[in-house]
Amino acid sequence: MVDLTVKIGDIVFKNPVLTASGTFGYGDEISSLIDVNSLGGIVTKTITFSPREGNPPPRITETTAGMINSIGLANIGVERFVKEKAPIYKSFDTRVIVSVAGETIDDYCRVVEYLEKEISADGYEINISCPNTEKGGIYFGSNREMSRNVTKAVRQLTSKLVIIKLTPNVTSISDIAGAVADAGADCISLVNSFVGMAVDVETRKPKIKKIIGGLTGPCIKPIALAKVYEVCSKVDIPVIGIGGISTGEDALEFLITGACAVEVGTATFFDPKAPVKIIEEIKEYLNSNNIKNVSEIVGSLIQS
Amino acid sequence: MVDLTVKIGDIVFKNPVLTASGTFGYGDEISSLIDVNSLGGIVTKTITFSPREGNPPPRITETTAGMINSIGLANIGVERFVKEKAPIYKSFDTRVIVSVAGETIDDYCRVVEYLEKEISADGYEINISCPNTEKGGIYFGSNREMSRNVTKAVRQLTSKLVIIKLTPNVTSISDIAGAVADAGADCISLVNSFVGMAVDVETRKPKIKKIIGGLTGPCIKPIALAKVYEVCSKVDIPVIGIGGISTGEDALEFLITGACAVEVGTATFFDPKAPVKIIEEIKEYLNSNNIKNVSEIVGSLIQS
Amino acid sequence: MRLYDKRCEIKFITSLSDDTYHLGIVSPEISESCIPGQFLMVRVNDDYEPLLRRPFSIFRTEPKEGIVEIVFEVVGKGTKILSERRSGEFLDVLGPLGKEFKINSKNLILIGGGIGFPPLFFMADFQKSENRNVVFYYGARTKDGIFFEKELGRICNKLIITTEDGSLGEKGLITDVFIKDLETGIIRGEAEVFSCGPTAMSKEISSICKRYNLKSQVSLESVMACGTGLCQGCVVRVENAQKSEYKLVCKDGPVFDSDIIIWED
Amino acid sequence: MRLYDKRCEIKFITSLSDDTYHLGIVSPEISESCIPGQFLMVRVNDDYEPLLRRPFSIFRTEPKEGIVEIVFEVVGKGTKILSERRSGEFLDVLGPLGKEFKINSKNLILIGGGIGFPPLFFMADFQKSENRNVVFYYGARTKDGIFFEKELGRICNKLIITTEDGSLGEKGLITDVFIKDLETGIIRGEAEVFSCGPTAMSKEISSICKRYNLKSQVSLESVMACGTGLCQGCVVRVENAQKSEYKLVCKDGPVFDSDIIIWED
Ligand SMILES: Cc1cc2nc3c(=O)[nH]c(=O)nc-3n(C[C@H](O)[C@H](O)[C@H](O)COP(=O)(O)OP(=O)(O)OC[C@H]3O[C@@H](n4cnc5c(N)ncnc54)[C@H](O)[C@@H]3O)c2cc1C
Ligand SMILES: Cc1cc2nc3c(=O)[nH]c(=O)nc-3n(C[C@H](O)[C@H](O)[C@H](O)COP(=O)(O)OP(=O)(O)OC[C@H]3O[C@@H](n4cnc5c(N)ncnc54)[C@H](O)[C@@H]3O)c2cc1C
Ligand SMILES: Cc1cc2nc3c(=O)[nH]c(=O)nc-3n(C[C@H](O)[C@H](O)[C@H](O)COP(=O)(O)O)c2cc1C
Ligand SMILES: Cc1cc2nc3c(=O)[nH]c(=O)nc-3n(C[C@H](O)[C@H](O)[C@H](O)COP(=O)(O)O)c2cc1C
Ligand code: FES
Ligand code: FES
Repeated sequence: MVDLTVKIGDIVFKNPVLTASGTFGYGDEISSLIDVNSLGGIVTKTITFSPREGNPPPRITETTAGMINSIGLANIGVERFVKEKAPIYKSFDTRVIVSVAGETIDDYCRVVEYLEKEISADGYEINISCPNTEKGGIYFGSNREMSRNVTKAVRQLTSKLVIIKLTPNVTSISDIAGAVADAGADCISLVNSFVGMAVDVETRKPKIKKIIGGLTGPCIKPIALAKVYEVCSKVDIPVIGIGGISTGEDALEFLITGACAVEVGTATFFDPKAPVKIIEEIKEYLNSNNIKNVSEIVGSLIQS
Repeated sequence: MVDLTVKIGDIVFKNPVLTASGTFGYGDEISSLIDVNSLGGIVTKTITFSPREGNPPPRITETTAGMINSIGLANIGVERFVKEKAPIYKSFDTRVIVSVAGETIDDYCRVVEYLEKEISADGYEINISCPNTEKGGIYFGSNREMSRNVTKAVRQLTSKLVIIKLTPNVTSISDIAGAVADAGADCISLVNSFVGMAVDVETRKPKIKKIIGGLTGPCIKPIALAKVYEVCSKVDIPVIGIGGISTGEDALEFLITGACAVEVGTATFFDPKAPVKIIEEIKEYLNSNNIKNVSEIVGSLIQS
Repeated sequence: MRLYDKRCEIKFITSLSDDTYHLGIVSPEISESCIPGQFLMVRVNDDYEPLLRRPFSIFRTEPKEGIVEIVFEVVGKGTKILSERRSGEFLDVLGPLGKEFKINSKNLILIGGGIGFPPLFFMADFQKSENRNVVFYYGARTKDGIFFEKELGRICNKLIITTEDGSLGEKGLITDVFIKDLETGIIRGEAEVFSCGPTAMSKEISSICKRYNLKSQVSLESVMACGTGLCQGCVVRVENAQKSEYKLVCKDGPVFDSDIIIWED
Repeated sequence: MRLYDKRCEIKFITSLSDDTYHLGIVSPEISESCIPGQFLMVRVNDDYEPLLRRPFSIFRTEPKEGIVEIVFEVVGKGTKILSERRSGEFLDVLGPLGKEFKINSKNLILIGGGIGFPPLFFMADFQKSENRNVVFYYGARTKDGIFFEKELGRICNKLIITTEDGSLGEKGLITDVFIKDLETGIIRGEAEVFSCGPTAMSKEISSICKRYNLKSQVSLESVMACGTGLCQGCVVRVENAQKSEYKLVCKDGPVFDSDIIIWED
């Protein structure tokens, strides 16, 4: 039997495969299709203090081996989240990470405080990287000082796992990652989506109402992997890899490069069982390579 | 008859389609396949002062709808370029832009000075964005001051067209573009390749010897287009769009978004006639939409 | 309701016209459980091009043989690839998805425009043994866009075909013919309208129904990434009891009471 | 030499074994002008997956019918897709590319390992009327990896088949059998060696030839993006007259004098 467990901070995940925020709803949407309890964990849709209805449609468009979204952090707000969604998690036998965002540092803190009081999640993923909001999001994650300050503020409110989710749309992601690590983050997850755009040449209109959106899916994998490589080379806290992961082989590329876990996003849309298949494929790889423990391959890249 | 000509600075291009640096050699490699004189122009492989043998292999690997290269600016150096390649251009009835790079500002200047003395190119594309060299390249293009200084230095040496080629691997490409425009560039071309990586999970080695390389091809198109949109919205000098352009429709997306011309790169590898087909397809589009002049569609994006 | 995501065999794929195809897949579970108005998300190949599944309304089922059928038109890359698949091959099919048409009346008016007819065919077929009065308006540009005319004639009390060029049935837009029938009093007031077609048609039908005080439900289209409520991409604005909000076409729809829809553009 | 990039009809595609295929395409221009050692870049479909064309050595030509043939093994995505294409369909084919084998002697030793045999087959076939003495070493893992044995027997003066499991011909590695023959003096000194196969084999053959003072040429493989010298991606290091430099496999090769190759790893 191979050992798939990974530990981040004090939290043990039964395997290194989580679902990515905003691509698995609140966790209960497709429970008749896949057994959430087989997952390493789920990251919820990003929660803000007040409900957000999100951006006007069209919100999504397909691109070559990818898609652009402009959801705009549509979510039910922390109050309804606590009332309607959190109770479901009591029956989950998997790790639940709540994704959190806001427009100001205070906003982020209010959500975390509320959650700390009301529910017992395993940790928070602090989304400072959404490209689809006018304030907060990517504007925090592109700035070293802001990233540091949000991290510090949230850190003071909780002893639970604090994961900071970074944007790849920056000159030096390791610079931001370093600041966030110094400020007390337990872990860094990357990448969020890339700023992208598509035009309908017949109507000459952008295919997304808000003109630009976030590019995700297989097309971004090589860039995401390079970002993970950069951060793993320069920063000492654990990294969760995200970006285009659709197969066990994709996940293994990230683990070998240094990520201790991965999140699966867009793949779940076109293949709802992708997260579960990925776990199986990692297991097969370890078995056929006679590796007992998944942690043995983390960062095992041969750089000759 | 539709009018495909575009003017950048004082130079008239017979149509808005050029070949991208490093993807069309020195311009004579496949002249038995496509008529270079049908092109708007060619941009040569990047020339450095001294010859460079480039990076160790493997230098290329395929990814989903894209490829990673780590050529490392292999080139014959400016002296041999002037002797062996430049004479060919005298028989070309198309615009020839010489791509130039160096490790220091002096390096860039030495190449331009040499070319100014020896040949009469239509202009220079200053490559401050190559991700595959240890010095110069992307390290210049990621820094506002360096970008400004290189531009200023080159500007002083020539009255020919100065195009500055930018890297997308930055937080704010319009910030760099603005600095470069202020420093006297005639035009900005973007994007160069994205830093990317791929791992062979069986050998656990990077698929590129130097670990990271430059991602190009259809997969990067939506990000490149968003960068062009950003720069066109904020900077006043002409922009040449580059990134994943493989069809007339792709080229039109860039033109509508605001680029006054495009460069075709990776597409030429899998479809050597792509640049010529793209010109035909633009022509057809203009015809069927009753547009007389290609410049009418430049920046015609409907942002309602 | 249970959802299934299975690799299903293609039982048959036949072309109905130059660009319209009839596809039957083997899925006993979906075949047994789906109801009119629901749809499937079909992965047209195993590639990343196209990346996303494509939504198709269920057209008919043969529960005894475990077959689910769709009718689709080739409009782009995904439907082109789907049209080239062959019987015996396998497709990933997710379903049944979405909310069904809800019948509250004895008199049903079904209005299908172009490739919007499949869910209404399913509805007519599904309730044919229930002794309701079903009038089916079926419009297309030309007679080459009209399919399953005979079957429809059999299962509906009345079938009114309209074509824009008059090559079959009444000449004109389906909406014009519908209005004319309303004005001449052919349709009785207590009927309920169910429609599916191009957005312009759906919008027009909805406003006609409002004018004539007819209850109506409409099946909407939207670009979809997931079909299951995960992505929040497929929203439509609705206004209900003064409250304006976005609803998911995939989960809260695709069938909506048409008087709550805020038609944009 | 002129280069052609045409959409060519697939004349035939037949499977030679579980994973090896024989493909004939219609291209009178290439068929007429290509020579042994040259290759084609084939776009396996019109998609972006895979993105790049795949290089294949020319295996044979039928200039009278305007046909060019390759033999390929399914090893990944691109070759899998190619193996599923059908006769009558069209492929974008670029060629002829690269430098040929250069014959300077009357005695030729051709050594083909596995799927490296096609360019050597072409060479044997191409010069069969020229009254040279051709010995062909053809090695594979098992007898299922040996193709066109009869034809080879006919066009070569001597055909030595080796399989690792001994299921056909001599048992052992092709390199071991070759060495043995050199040691037992079967091969005369003034012969010239031409080889193509897995890198490990080519390297070994090259060092054997050096040891026995035999001139040898080798056809190399490399990942290729363009095949035409545009991308500078396919380099191999060579050392010639003290000068160490990179050469392009696609343009300066794929055939090289093996004593200038710097074998890496
Ligand atoms: C709930 C639902 C049920 C549907 N039922 C059917 C059906 O029974 N039969 C049928 O033929 N079609 C149906 N459609 C439409 C079908 O999903 C699209 O035609 C298909 O996804 C187009 O895919 P493509 O790759 O061929 O086109 P693309 O290459 O993706 O696009 C080609 C053109 O079609 C437009 N388009 C793409 N997707 C949609 C969409 N979802 N809605 C509207 N326009 C779109 C694009 O804007 C573009 O102009 C349904 C759609 C929905 C949402
Ligand atoms: C000049 C030349 C001539 C060739 N002639 C023939 C021939 O006649 N018949 C034949 O079957 N094959 C030939 N090849 C090899 C053939 O090009 C590859 O097998 C093919 O490109 C693999 O494509 P794929 O998409 O199936 O594999 P991929 O999915 O791209 O890769 C699958 C595996 O094959 C390896 N691989 C991929 N491309 C190459 C390559 N170019 N060289 C070595 N390993 C590779 C990869 O590293 C990977 O492990 C030749 C290659 C060259 C350079
Ligand atoms: C439709 C959609 C909605 C998303 N919403 C969120 C979100 O609410 N919060 C967040 O942190 N990331 C969000 N993301 C980003 C994903 O979590 C992930 O970082 C990104 O999609 C890259 O991974 P992928 O290529 O596997 O999809 C969203 C992505 C998509 C496609
Ligand atoms: C193999 C290869 C070599 C390249 N060499 C250069 C170069 O020498 N100088 C340069 O400015 N850009 C170089 N580029 C970048 C291209 O000019 C272009 O900016 C990039 O490929 C994006 O366009 P594409 O997606 O159409 O290929 C190279 C790209 C490739 C793929
Ligand atoms: S299509 Fe994803 S939520 Fe509706
Ligand atoms: S394959 Fe492009 S230069 Fe050889």
